[in-house]
Amino acid sequence: MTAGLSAVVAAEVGELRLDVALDALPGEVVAVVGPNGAGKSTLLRALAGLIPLTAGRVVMGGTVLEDAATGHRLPPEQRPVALVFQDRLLFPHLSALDNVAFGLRCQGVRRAEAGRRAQAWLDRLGVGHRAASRPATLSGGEAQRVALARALAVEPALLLLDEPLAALDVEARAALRRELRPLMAGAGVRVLVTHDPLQAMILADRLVVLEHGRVVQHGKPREVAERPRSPWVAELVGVNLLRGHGRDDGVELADGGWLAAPGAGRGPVLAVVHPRAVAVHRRPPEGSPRNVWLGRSEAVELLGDRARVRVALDGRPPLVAEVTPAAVADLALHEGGQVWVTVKATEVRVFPA
Amino acid sequence: MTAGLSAVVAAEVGELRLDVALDALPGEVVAVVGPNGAGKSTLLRALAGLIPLTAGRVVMGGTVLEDAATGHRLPPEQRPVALVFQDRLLFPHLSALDNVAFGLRCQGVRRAEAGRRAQAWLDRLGVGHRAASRPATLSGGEAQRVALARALAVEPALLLLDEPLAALDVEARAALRRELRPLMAGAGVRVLVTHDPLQAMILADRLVVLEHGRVVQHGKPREVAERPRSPWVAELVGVNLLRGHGRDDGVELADGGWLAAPGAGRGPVLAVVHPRAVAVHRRPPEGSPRNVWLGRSEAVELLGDRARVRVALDGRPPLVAEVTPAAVADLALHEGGQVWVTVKATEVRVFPA
Amino acid sequence: GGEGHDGRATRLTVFAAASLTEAFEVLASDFEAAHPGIDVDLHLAGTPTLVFQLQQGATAGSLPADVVATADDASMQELVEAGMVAPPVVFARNRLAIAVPPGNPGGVGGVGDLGRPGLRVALADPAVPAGRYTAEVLARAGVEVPRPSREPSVKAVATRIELGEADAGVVYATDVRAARGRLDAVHILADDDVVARYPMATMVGTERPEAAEAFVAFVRSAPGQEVLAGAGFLPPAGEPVAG
Amino acid sequence: MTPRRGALALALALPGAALVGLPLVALVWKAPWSRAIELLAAPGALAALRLSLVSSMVAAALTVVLGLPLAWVQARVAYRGRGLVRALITLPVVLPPVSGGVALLVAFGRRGLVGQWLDRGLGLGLPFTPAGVVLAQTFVALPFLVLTTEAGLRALDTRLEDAARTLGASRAEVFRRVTLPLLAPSLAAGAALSWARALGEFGATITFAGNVAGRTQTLPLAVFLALQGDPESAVVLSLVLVGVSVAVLVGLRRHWVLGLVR
Amino acid sequence: MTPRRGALALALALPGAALVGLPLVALVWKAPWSRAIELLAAPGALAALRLSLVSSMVAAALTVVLGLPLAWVQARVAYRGRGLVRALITLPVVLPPVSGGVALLVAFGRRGLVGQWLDRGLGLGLPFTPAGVVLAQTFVALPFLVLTTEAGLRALDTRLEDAARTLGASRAEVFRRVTLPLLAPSLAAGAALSWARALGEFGATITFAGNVAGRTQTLPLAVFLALQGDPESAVVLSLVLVGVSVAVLVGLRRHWVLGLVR
Ligand SMILES: Nc1ncnc2c1ncn2[C@@H]1O[C@H](COP(=O)(O)OP(=O)(O)OP(=O)(O)O)[C@@H](O)[C@H]1O
Ligand SMILES: Nc1ncnc2c1ncn2[C@@H]1O[C@H](COP(=O)(O)OP(=O)(O)OP(=O)(O)O)[C@@H](O)[C@H]1O
Ligand SMILES: [Mg+2]
Ligand SMILES: [Mg+2]
Repeated sequence: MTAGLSAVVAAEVGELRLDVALDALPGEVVAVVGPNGAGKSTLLRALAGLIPLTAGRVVMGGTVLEDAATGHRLPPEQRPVALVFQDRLLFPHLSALDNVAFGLRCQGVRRAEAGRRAQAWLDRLGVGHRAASRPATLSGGEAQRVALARALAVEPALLLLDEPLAALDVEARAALRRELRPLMAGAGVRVLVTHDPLQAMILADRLVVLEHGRVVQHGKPREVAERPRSPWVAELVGVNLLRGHGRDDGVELADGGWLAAPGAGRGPVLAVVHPRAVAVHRRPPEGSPRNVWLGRSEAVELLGDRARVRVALDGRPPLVAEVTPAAVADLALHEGGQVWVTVKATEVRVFPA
Repeated sequence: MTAGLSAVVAAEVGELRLDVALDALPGEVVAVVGPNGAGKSTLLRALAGLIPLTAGRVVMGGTVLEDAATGHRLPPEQRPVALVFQDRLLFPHLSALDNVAFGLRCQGVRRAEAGRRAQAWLDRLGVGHRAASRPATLSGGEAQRVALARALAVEPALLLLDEPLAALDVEARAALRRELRPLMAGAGVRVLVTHDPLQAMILADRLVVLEHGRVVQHGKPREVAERPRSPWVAELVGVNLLRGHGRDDGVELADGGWLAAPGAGRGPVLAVVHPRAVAVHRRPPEGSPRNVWLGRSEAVELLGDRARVRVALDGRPPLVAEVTPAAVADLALHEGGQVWVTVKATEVRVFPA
Repeated sequence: GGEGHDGRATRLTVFAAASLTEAFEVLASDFEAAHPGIDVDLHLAGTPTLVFQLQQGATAGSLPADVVATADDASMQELVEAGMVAPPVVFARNRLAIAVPPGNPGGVGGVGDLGRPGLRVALADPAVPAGRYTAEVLARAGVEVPRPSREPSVKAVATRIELGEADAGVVYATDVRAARGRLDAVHILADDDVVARYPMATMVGTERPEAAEAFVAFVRSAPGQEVLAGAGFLPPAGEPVAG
Repeated sequence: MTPRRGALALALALPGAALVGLPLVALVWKAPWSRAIELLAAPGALAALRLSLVSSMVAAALTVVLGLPLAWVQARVAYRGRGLVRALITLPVVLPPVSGGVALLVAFGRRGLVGQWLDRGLGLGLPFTPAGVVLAQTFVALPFLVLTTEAGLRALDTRLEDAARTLGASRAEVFRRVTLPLLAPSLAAGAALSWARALGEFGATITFAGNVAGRTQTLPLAVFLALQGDPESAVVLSLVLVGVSVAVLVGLRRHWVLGLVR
Repeated sequence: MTPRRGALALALALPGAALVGLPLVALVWKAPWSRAIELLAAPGALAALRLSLVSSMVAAALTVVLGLPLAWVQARVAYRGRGLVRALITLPVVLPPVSGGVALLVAFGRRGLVGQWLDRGLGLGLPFTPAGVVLAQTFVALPFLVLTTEAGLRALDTRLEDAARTLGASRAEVFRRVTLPLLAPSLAAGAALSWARALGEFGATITFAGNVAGRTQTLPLAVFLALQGDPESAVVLSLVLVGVSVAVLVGLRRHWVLGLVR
């Protein structure tokens, strides 16, 4: 058995059937992303030993934490695991400091020493001045930091983070993004659930995409971003995803229509179109773009020096185009109405579905 | 008294002294941003009537909700206000549907009708299938949607949203971002607390930046982004902010050093440098850039097709530079070590502090 | 019951000591049968409770006491001194007995044995009438019981012996009879015997003096005495009532 | 729930269960069941049972009505001397029941502190009436409801009440729709305890309300009288009391707790 | 807290407070204070007070030790018949105290179901011993602790216990460091109630443990006997009981609750 995490997790809660395989080398960060209710938190709870596996096996650092086949099952407190809960779950009867010292005290560290180390963690996370406060008097972000400190303080081999940065302000988020790797240094494995694509892309060595309790895609963040395998992943990485059948020089789209794309191959394929490759026009475009559709400009988002326009197409998923704010004004895209979108055939990436 | 919101709020909780003025026209969305513990949630609680004002006055749609001077104070239930709590605070003993129907029932809507309308809101927020579930069995994002639905269902004139999208997945977040305006349609005022700069920029008509219980900056998002008045705001909008004293052709920086910038004016000024205007070199740059500093490359973040490098400068706040991923590789910026940064004088924006 | 002159039954309220329960329940129904138009309400509680309640004003109003029967003279004397009752009459007497569990496992032969070390003895507390009588018996016999359990009522003494927790105790003869074989009695020498007296009286200011007098008279009449004798009580004069 | 955990829990819970269970088993074992029907058929027994059930239910309802506001004030209003008041509320538990009855007589008796006004002004005599039974039972049972409910209120997250108010719920609606349902477990426990206490109440009742068959004689008083003559029948009557309370607790609890929570 | 709200709350809480308060005031008012010293100086009184304090404290501690696991099982282990067991646990409250004493005798007495083995095998006779007093008091007080604590446990967020376990706390540590402190308000209420019940206990004690002066005569027994002869002295002794319990509740509660929460 090698070091690192090797888990096959099957579990059931309510109507959810979770069935996930997850591997990580020592020192790696795995980001788990997916829609609400996909089972991400449930997966972390199963890894921590809070819900039993119905099948599968979890091995961490050469130790079998749980094996449904043999019935072997380490209780949560004997696993080298810490979990930062989505709801934080700070102990309401303890001060921030005592919350952080809790795990250390359970490990047998003496009161004074545990307090000292807890204070150091609080300082490191920027809430040292709130050490004496009860959780009820902490702000959302302060509580989140204390929860992080509490989990980090036990220096677990497997750290499970359920949206640890959601309530943090941008500054703290950026700081933690920078520091999370050093904070989490060592041979340990970190599993991070997040809804922030940036976090996932920046922090993760591996990305696992869960939907309906199953892995729909996994791999390096860059690979996933380049070859999204589901509309949700495409939305996550901010590209357009079209599904269809390869016909060598184009794709016969599943929702009807044709997408010219040289070298599309044959068989079921996915086509990725970056929003930058989509152009928007008020009049029928001249020249020779081969992919031209008529649609309706639906929504415009300004993102600093770029703007994204969502164009609804008849009976097909909408296409997102990236244009300049100036273009938004020139074309009066705000006002909705008919537009033509064009996609340069050379900028379509096609890969087998 | 005009329509819209006009509030001056002074309140105290723990060590925080909140002192904020906030105005909004009917139909406007005000985003309140600021560091953790700045007092954002406290502000919303005060507006909702959950904590008393020590001074000030809140007027909404021509009605005085509270006036500390006269002692007049409408109780929370008589205010045309709904609050989406940061911790959601769903009623654990009620199903998702009954949670959403709660406010309607309190308004005297009959059971069946309230249930129908609640179901419609749940559907609209994508959790219609979870209507019968108790909050304890909802996922984080599902709970967040129910909390949103609960507040929206009472169709309040003043809607207070404390990080309503934090737990939502990217798809839902984008969908809500698109739909929040129509969802919140009407003459009402919405106050939105968020840590997501994108949300703030996209959704808000006005941005109010709180720090330590006080407004440090307010205005249109674009204005704030262009002229950040505090390091925190600069971090929010992703630019470098330098403080100093204008000397016509440059700024004498508060932390020491000189920043060449033609037309810097005179007196206390703030200088904004976009990361794109910062270049990074492994060797002392040739040519004639007038702003050259020696520093140490600290951290690199890859953001898709861009990369941001943080360069620590001696005794001064670090500068963030935006470079291409290729440059990161070429310059081996990942490895840290000494670098030179240059800032084009013509790309420095200076304005009075 | 039946119809009184105003068309409703006359309700006669009798406060009686709890130890009289069984006898008075029969007496009340016999009396009702003999006097159509009068309903008897029995209030049964410990004698001290009765006295306290009467002192606290249970003499008129929602439930006026018309007749009171106590288990000892001393309590009745308190009421007499307070001017609350008419001169009382004794309507029954009782005799003490040593009760032992069936088969007499403690081998108790008489009062003298109660002082034997190692024997578990339950006695009524001197605060209650039976306790006072018991103390008198023991004093006359010159017996001192080491560490007795001072029970709050003579019935508690009986219960304790029935359950085998105590080897012997002093109770009324009526208690041994009521136990229906679950207790055996050891004869107490006549010299040592003390006779308990049960007085009853009508309340001063009762709104139903005739009915009250009638009830007292009924208890003292032959049929009434027969009922009391059936429960093991001795007649007031000391000799059995003619049948 | 692993089997090991279940076994350990059971082992720990056993001594307590035995302490309560063994005497009951013993009582059932010793009871003269052959005479049970005869005893129950006795005219007084059923009347006493009926009075006991009705009066204890009314008393339990009263403890809720009177005790809930008291608990609320104790849990939510910070005032000087709150600890003292809490201790004083406990007193009817400490007071030997007979003394409790004496205290009630001194207060509400016809010559009592308040009772004389009730009596003269309103013609309202409480002693020796079924109302007096209810009063005595409420008096001894109230502390159980108040203390249990107060503890429940303290454990409640008041932010949920805030949330309800922002949604337009008045104080009364908040109480009814949020506080009460969340309080249900504690309130149910408190009400069950106070009902049981009222049902079993003896000393204060006999002292304050008297022991008149068909009028103020509750089942515990009947047990007391039975004990005077025939201890065996007392055991049977006690078991009747036990059986009734089990039936009511098992039956009601389900309905009532669900009713509150709905 | 607006003044209006305070006034309303007070108004609602008043009837309950009056029900408990008036009898106590009346008792204090009627008490023959001039004879108080004489009564307290009586040889039995102080011994009875001492025994009452010690036995009720031991009994309260026992209810916690025996009742906590029972409450935990009831709150956390789902098994068939749990509702029935809950109802059965309530029974010592319903059982008239004297019947409770009889039940204890039948179970733990010299010829009792279990008692005969204790007696013969271990020479352990419980009746007529201070241990018997404690047993009787524990028996009647246990339900108050169990039901109150069970309700507290049900209201507790078990996810906090999960969180503690992921931080390496064993079950025992979770219980001590998380469950117990969060349970403190309910546990304190339950313990206070059961202590008070034990302190005031009369019927079961006198029936099971007897009334041996200096050995098993607790203050309530002294009160009862005093009441037989001299109701006035009974009032004074009752007030002593009341005063002691107030002092202990006010004094202990602070220390103890804080001790648990710390
Ligand atoms: N105890 C439970 N009983 C019933 N259903 C449950 C329970 N716990 C979770 N679920 C359901 O299982 C699904 C997965 O929940 P989970 O919390 O793992 O989602 P998630 O991926 O973390 O979502 P989110 O991004 O919203 O936090 C949800 O639909 C949820 O409602
Ligand atoms: N009841 C209280 N007692 C003491 N201090 C409090 C209390 N409530 C809030 N505070 C403090 O007031 C400050 C402001 O809290 P608030 O919740 O308003 O912050 P916030 O701006 O919403 O922060 P975040 O972004 O982290 O949610 C914090 O430092 C918090 O610890
Ligand atoms: Mg989740
Ligand atoms: Mg906040």
